[in-house]
Amino acid sequence: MDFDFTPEEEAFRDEVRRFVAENHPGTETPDPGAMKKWCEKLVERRWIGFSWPTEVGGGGGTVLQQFILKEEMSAARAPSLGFDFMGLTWVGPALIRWGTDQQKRRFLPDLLNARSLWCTGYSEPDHGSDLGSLQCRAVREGDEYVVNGQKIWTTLAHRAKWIFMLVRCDTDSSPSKVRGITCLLIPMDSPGIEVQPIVSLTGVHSFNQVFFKDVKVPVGNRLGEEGQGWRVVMGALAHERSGISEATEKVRHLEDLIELARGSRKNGRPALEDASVRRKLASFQARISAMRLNGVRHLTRQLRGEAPSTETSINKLLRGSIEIEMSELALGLQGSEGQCEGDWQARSLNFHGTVIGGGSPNIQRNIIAERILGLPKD
Amino acid sequence: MDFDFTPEEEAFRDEVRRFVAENHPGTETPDPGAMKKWCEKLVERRWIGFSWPTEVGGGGGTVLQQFILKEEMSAARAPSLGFDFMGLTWVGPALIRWGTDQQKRRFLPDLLNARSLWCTGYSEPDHGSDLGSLQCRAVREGDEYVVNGQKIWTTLAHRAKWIFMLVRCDTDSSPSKVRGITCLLIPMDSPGIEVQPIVSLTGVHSFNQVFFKDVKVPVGNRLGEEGQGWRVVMGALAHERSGISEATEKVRHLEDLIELARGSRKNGRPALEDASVRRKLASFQARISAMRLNGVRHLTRQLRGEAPSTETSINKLLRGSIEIEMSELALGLQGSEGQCEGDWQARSLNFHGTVIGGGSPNIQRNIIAERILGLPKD
Amino acid sequence: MNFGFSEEQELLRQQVRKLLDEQCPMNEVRRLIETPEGYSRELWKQLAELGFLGLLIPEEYGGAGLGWVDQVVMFEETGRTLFPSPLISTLLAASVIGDIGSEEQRRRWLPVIADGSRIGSLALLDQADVWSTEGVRLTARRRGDTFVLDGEKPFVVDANRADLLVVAFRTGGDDADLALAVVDGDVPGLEVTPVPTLDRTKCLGTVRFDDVQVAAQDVLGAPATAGPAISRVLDRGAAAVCAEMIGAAEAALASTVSYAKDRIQFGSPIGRFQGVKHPLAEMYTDIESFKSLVYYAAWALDRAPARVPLAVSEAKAFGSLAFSRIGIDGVQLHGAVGYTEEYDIQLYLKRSKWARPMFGDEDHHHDRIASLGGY
Amino acid sequence: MNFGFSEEQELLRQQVRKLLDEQCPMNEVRRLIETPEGYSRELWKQLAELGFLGLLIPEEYGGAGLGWVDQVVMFEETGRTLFPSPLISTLLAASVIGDIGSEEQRRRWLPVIADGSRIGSLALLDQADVWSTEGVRLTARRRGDTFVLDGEKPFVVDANRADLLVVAFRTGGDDADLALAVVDGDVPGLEVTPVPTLDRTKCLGTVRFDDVQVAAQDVLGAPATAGPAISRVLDRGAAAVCAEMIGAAEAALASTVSYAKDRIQFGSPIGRFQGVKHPLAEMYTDIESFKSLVYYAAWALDRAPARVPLAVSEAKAFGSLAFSRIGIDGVQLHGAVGYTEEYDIQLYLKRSKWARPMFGDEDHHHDRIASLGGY
Repeated sequence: MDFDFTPEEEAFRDEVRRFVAENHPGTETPDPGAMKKWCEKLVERRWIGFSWPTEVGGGGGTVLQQFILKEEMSAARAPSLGFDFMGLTWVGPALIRWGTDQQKRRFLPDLLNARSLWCTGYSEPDHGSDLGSLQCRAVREGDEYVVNGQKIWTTLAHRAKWIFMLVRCDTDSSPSKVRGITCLLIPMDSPGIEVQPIVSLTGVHSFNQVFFKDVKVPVGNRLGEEGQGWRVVMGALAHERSGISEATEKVRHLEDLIELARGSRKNGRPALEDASVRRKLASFQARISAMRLNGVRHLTRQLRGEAPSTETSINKLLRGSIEIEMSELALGLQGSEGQCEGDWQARSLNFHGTVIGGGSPNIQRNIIAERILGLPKD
Repeated sequence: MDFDFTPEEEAFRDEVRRFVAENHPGTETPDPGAMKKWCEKLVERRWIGFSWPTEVGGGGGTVLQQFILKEEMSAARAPSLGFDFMGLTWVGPALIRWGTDQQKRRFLPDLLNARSLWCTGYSEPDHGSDLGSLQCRAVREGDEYVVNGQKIWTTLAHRAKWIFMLVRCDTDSSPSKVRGITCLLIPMDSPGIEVQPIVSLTGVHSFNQVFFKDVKVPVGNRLGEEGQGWRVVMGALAHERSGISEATEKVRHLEDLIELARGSRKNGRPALEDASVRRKLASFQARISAMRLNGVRHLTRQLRGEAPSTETSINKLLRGSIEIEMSELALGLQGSEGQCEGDWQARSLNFHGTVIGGGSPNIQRNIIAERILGLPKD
Repeated sequence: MNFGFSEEQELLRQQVRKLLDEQCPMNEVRRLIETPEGYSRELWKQLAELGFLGLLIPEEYGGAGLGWVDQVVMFEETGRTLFPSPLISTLLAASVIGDIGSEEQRRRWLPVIADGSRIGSLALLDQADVWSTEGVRLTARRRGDTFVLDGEKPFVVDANRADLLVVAFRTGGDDADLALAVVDGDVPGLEVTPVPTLDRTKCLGTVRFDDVQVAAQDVLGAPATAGPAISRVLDRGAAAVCAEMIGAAEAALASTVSYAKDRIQFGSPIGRFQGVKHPLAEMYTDIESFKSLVYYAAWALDRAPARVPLAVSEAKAFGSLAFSRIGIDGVQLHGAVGYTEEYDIQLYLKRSKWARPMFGDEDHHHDRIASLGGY
Repeated sequence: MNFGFSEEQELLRQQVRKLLDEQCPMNEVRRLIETPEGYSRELWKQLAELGFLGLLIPEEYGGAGLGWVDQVVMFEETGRTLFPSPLISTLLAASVIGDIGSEEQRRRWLPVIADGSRIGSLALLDQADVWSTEGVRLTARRRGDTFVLDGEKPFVVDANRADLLVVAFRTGGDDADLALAVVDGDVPGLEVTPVPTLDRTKCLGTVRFDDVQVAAQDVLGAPATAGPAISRVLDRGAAAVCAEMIGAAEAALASTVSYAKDRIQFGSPIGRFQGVKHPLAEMYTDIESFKSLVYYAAWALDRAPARVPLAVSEAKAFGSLAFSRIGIDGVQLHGAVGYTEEYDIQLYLKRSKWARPMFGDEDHHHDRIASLGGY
């Protein structure tokens, strides 16, 4: 058991801090020009794709360096590490592991140089939480696949250049299997693709429905073999879900919340003198620490080459309740102001997206109860 | 909508108050001698079996008088209205509705004169919450039934003189039906009955297992017809579960809890100055008021001759969470003293019996979800 | 003792429900909140014609002379459909005039409120979220026979559409010097700045007074009556909000139940799973209990004034917590679609966030319950 | 950075588990708590011989010279089986002697603790539930070279079986005048009144001092070192209780999971229903998170003293809430049998009620987190 960092790791932390001090554009969400500059600086350091091997042009950072990088960036409220979140999280790692040399040459440089924008086609209507039963079909015709079907909750599909797409290739009639699932890389300007926006409860357009009608995809755009799609996706997933960045994000929200409390009054007295407010804040702090430490356990497994365990489901559950309670406290502190538009108000609505995304709390509870505790399936 | 009582009802309330002032033995749990005296006074007034019709010797009290009687008794922390809770709650009403003249003559006087002690045989091992699938069998042989089987959670079986017993009479092999269920009245000293104690987590013996081996019961001891047992029991149930006495009991526990808080300190200050303590107490108060008012709705349905609705399940759910949270607050206020033996400590363990008795919270939730909201059965 | 609605009240409920279902279904609500006014003047007129704006106004002033229990029935229905309108504000303004206004003042304002030609609102607190007379700080200067107001009242509901505002201010240092007056919405020096709301079926504005003159004849009530009147109307406001919360919470539950029956996942309607079914049962439990508390408070408003403060606080404390949970759980049980603009459940979530602080949140009312209980 | 136990630590866990499973299974626990002593002296000796009583005691004083992470491993196992013994008390008493005792004092007491011949405990607070030096009020009189104690320490764990007590008292008005001394369990004037406990695997007593004399050589540490030592041992105590809570919570979960798999109702194991499955998943989530916090606190005790107070408070606050819920839900999910003396789950419920206030409950530690965080 050791929660210290090596002197080398601490030195790297200092390097990140210096970098941030010099290059932070002053806001987490800079305008496109400033964001471009920020990304160029990151590209120089190879901090985009930092944990990817140097052979493919990545930064060759260790798991812990990656952890330090993310934690410091988040703590400093720096803009994100590039803007192609889906590409860097899902597509890059999958390409490195499963891609042909040609695919790597074609896609990785854009990813590493912050010139890409990917979306991912997983969820489908009626199968939101049940990936194994997806229906979108690809039929091989000569050197092409012909894709028909529909995806939903596709983040940024209206802006992405490519989609990292799961389809079903098998002709087997029983659909509830992961065996036939295949991964295709499809340009979003392919004929036959239609994108329809889904507007969120705060009026923001980030999700989409994507319709595929006889979309032709060259066989060379298949990532991995036919039927391997599930493994292609899951391998990438495992390595990007320590939950530490979520914990760091919550640390910042807690700081904001404490500031809000500092400026609020409750029952005619400063809100921070109210025992229930203080204890709620402290309870968030303890739970966020638990999230962070659960993430560190996940890292340790990675370092030891062990399979990831349930830390992800655990942290998603912790996070869900923290999000709800923090929002309720924030709006409670705001009182009438909470009825108006504002950051906390938007957050109190928006978290529903993050809580549900990647499996609702009930799905996480089923995973834990069935896979870990061995309870019978429902 | 009217929450007032008539002048006559208020006069009756005064009568109850005067009675209590004159006759209260000074404790809720008097010794047998004092309890006997208390019961004699109640019998004089016909307040045992108060709501039963005068034709059978009951008090002929109205629903609202009964409500007032119970509420005032509870508020004054008077001893219970007689000690044969099961007999008065279940057996008497069932006898009045379904009993033969002979049965009424035989059993009702003892009930009304506080000379009876009944237990009820409903639950069986493996069918705690699922009454319809009970297994205890009665086979007719001439003028007798021969009963074989087992009951569990039988309160006071080790002291009761009679058991109000549900058995299965049908020879139909499919067991999951209420059709074959029949009600028998069986003396506890019948040959073939064996009582085994179940000790509670606080070391108290109140529950039992009761084994029946070839117990012979005259056919004249059947209440209602063969196969009517379910209706015999349910009819009685409906009229005794407004939940108002539970609410009144909780009012008294809340008074105790406020007193406890008044004498406790939290973080070096009087506990009642602690915002979270005060708000928890207030939240109990609001929820207890809701329980009481839900009970009043139940009463109104009774007065209007409507079928009872879900007030019982609702109040059981409310009560469960109130019990848990009150116990947690009480022990929290006690601090180290909460680690020792004491009233609140025992209550914090004992409520598990009342919360589970008559259907666990999950069963109540199923009832509401399926019967009221129309959701599919699991 | 009778916990139930009369036949007349059930009839009233059906009438209001029919009207709203026909004239203001959810797509109309969604359309209206995009308009500058945010509500339908025609429908307002229609409500007036049907007598629904003056339920609580005595018959001699053009109203129906009914009570709070009746009014609660109506609010349950307007809450159910998230009906956008200045109904609560107008009714509360009228209730203050009816409460302490002179005969002349009542004759002047109540009939024009009941017939729908005047919309009213309350501008009581300038100290936000202090839901008592302590929240009134604005102090008037005297200029001859008139009072002059300079200051600001934040978070005034329906400020932008009110023809008349019942304004609270102080004329001295004591609570006896509290005053209430009716101020015209377009009086010189009064400026309303609308504030964008999360729940767009409701409107808020900041009211700024810049040398606004209040004539003596517009001041309500005898001296020293304003303070108690403010306390009373705050309780009435909380009760009104509670009644709308009941309807909204029931609609949120109904919508979620219906989704749980229709949505198939892993081969079953999700409503089969206890993970969905049990939270729905809890919602039902909370709503039914909340109803009990609110109906009792409404009865107390009509018949037992001494019991009002506690009854209202118990209802609002319970309901603020319960409806907040219902909003959140409702959205969550809808899964991903709960997060979309398209489904109605999010509108109920937003309503829950509106209702919680309105006339005091659960902390405020729990604190008040404790104080009233002497602990 | 390495979040995991070493092979040696895993081996230690296996050894302790094997010993307890063989020598002190639950029926033996139930037997022991009915005996006057409440624990097994033979097993205590055996623990000593295997070196388990001196894990934290340096090798030169007869211990194993290990750290808190190792100790936590052992406590997880004693918690799992609700092992009744004065282990935590003895270890904490030794830790104070090791912390500020002189070389001579260490030589005198640590070896006899490690070899099992002396049982120790702490008698720090006379102000119950004030878990800081403020809770120490007992003031000693001076008589020549000795201090004289008159007063009472309530809720002293294992008071009735301790051979030596580490007693806190004051010699003046400042915190610098706080003192700690080792007092013999059978010194004249010291009287222990046992107090019946809810969790009978644990013992409590009131210690009464009636003209008890403390020799100068029994006073621990240089002047002004006692206050900080008290603060440190309170944190260590909380960590020790937390470690036992992990084991107990895991056992409660395991017992409930196993019941849920075996118990058939409505034709299925009840563990199939989400109403049972989901609370079990929440228990698991809480336990795993609690472990993370406790392991970190244990590491901090070994390696990063400045991080101890916050780490311990986060762990104890989280664990007090989580374990309380686990105890209650565990009993409830057992249905009616959870209420019986026969099933073990009730013993874990009682342990949760023991553990919650011990060294500060969730409110205390949340308040402390807030203070440490400057809010």
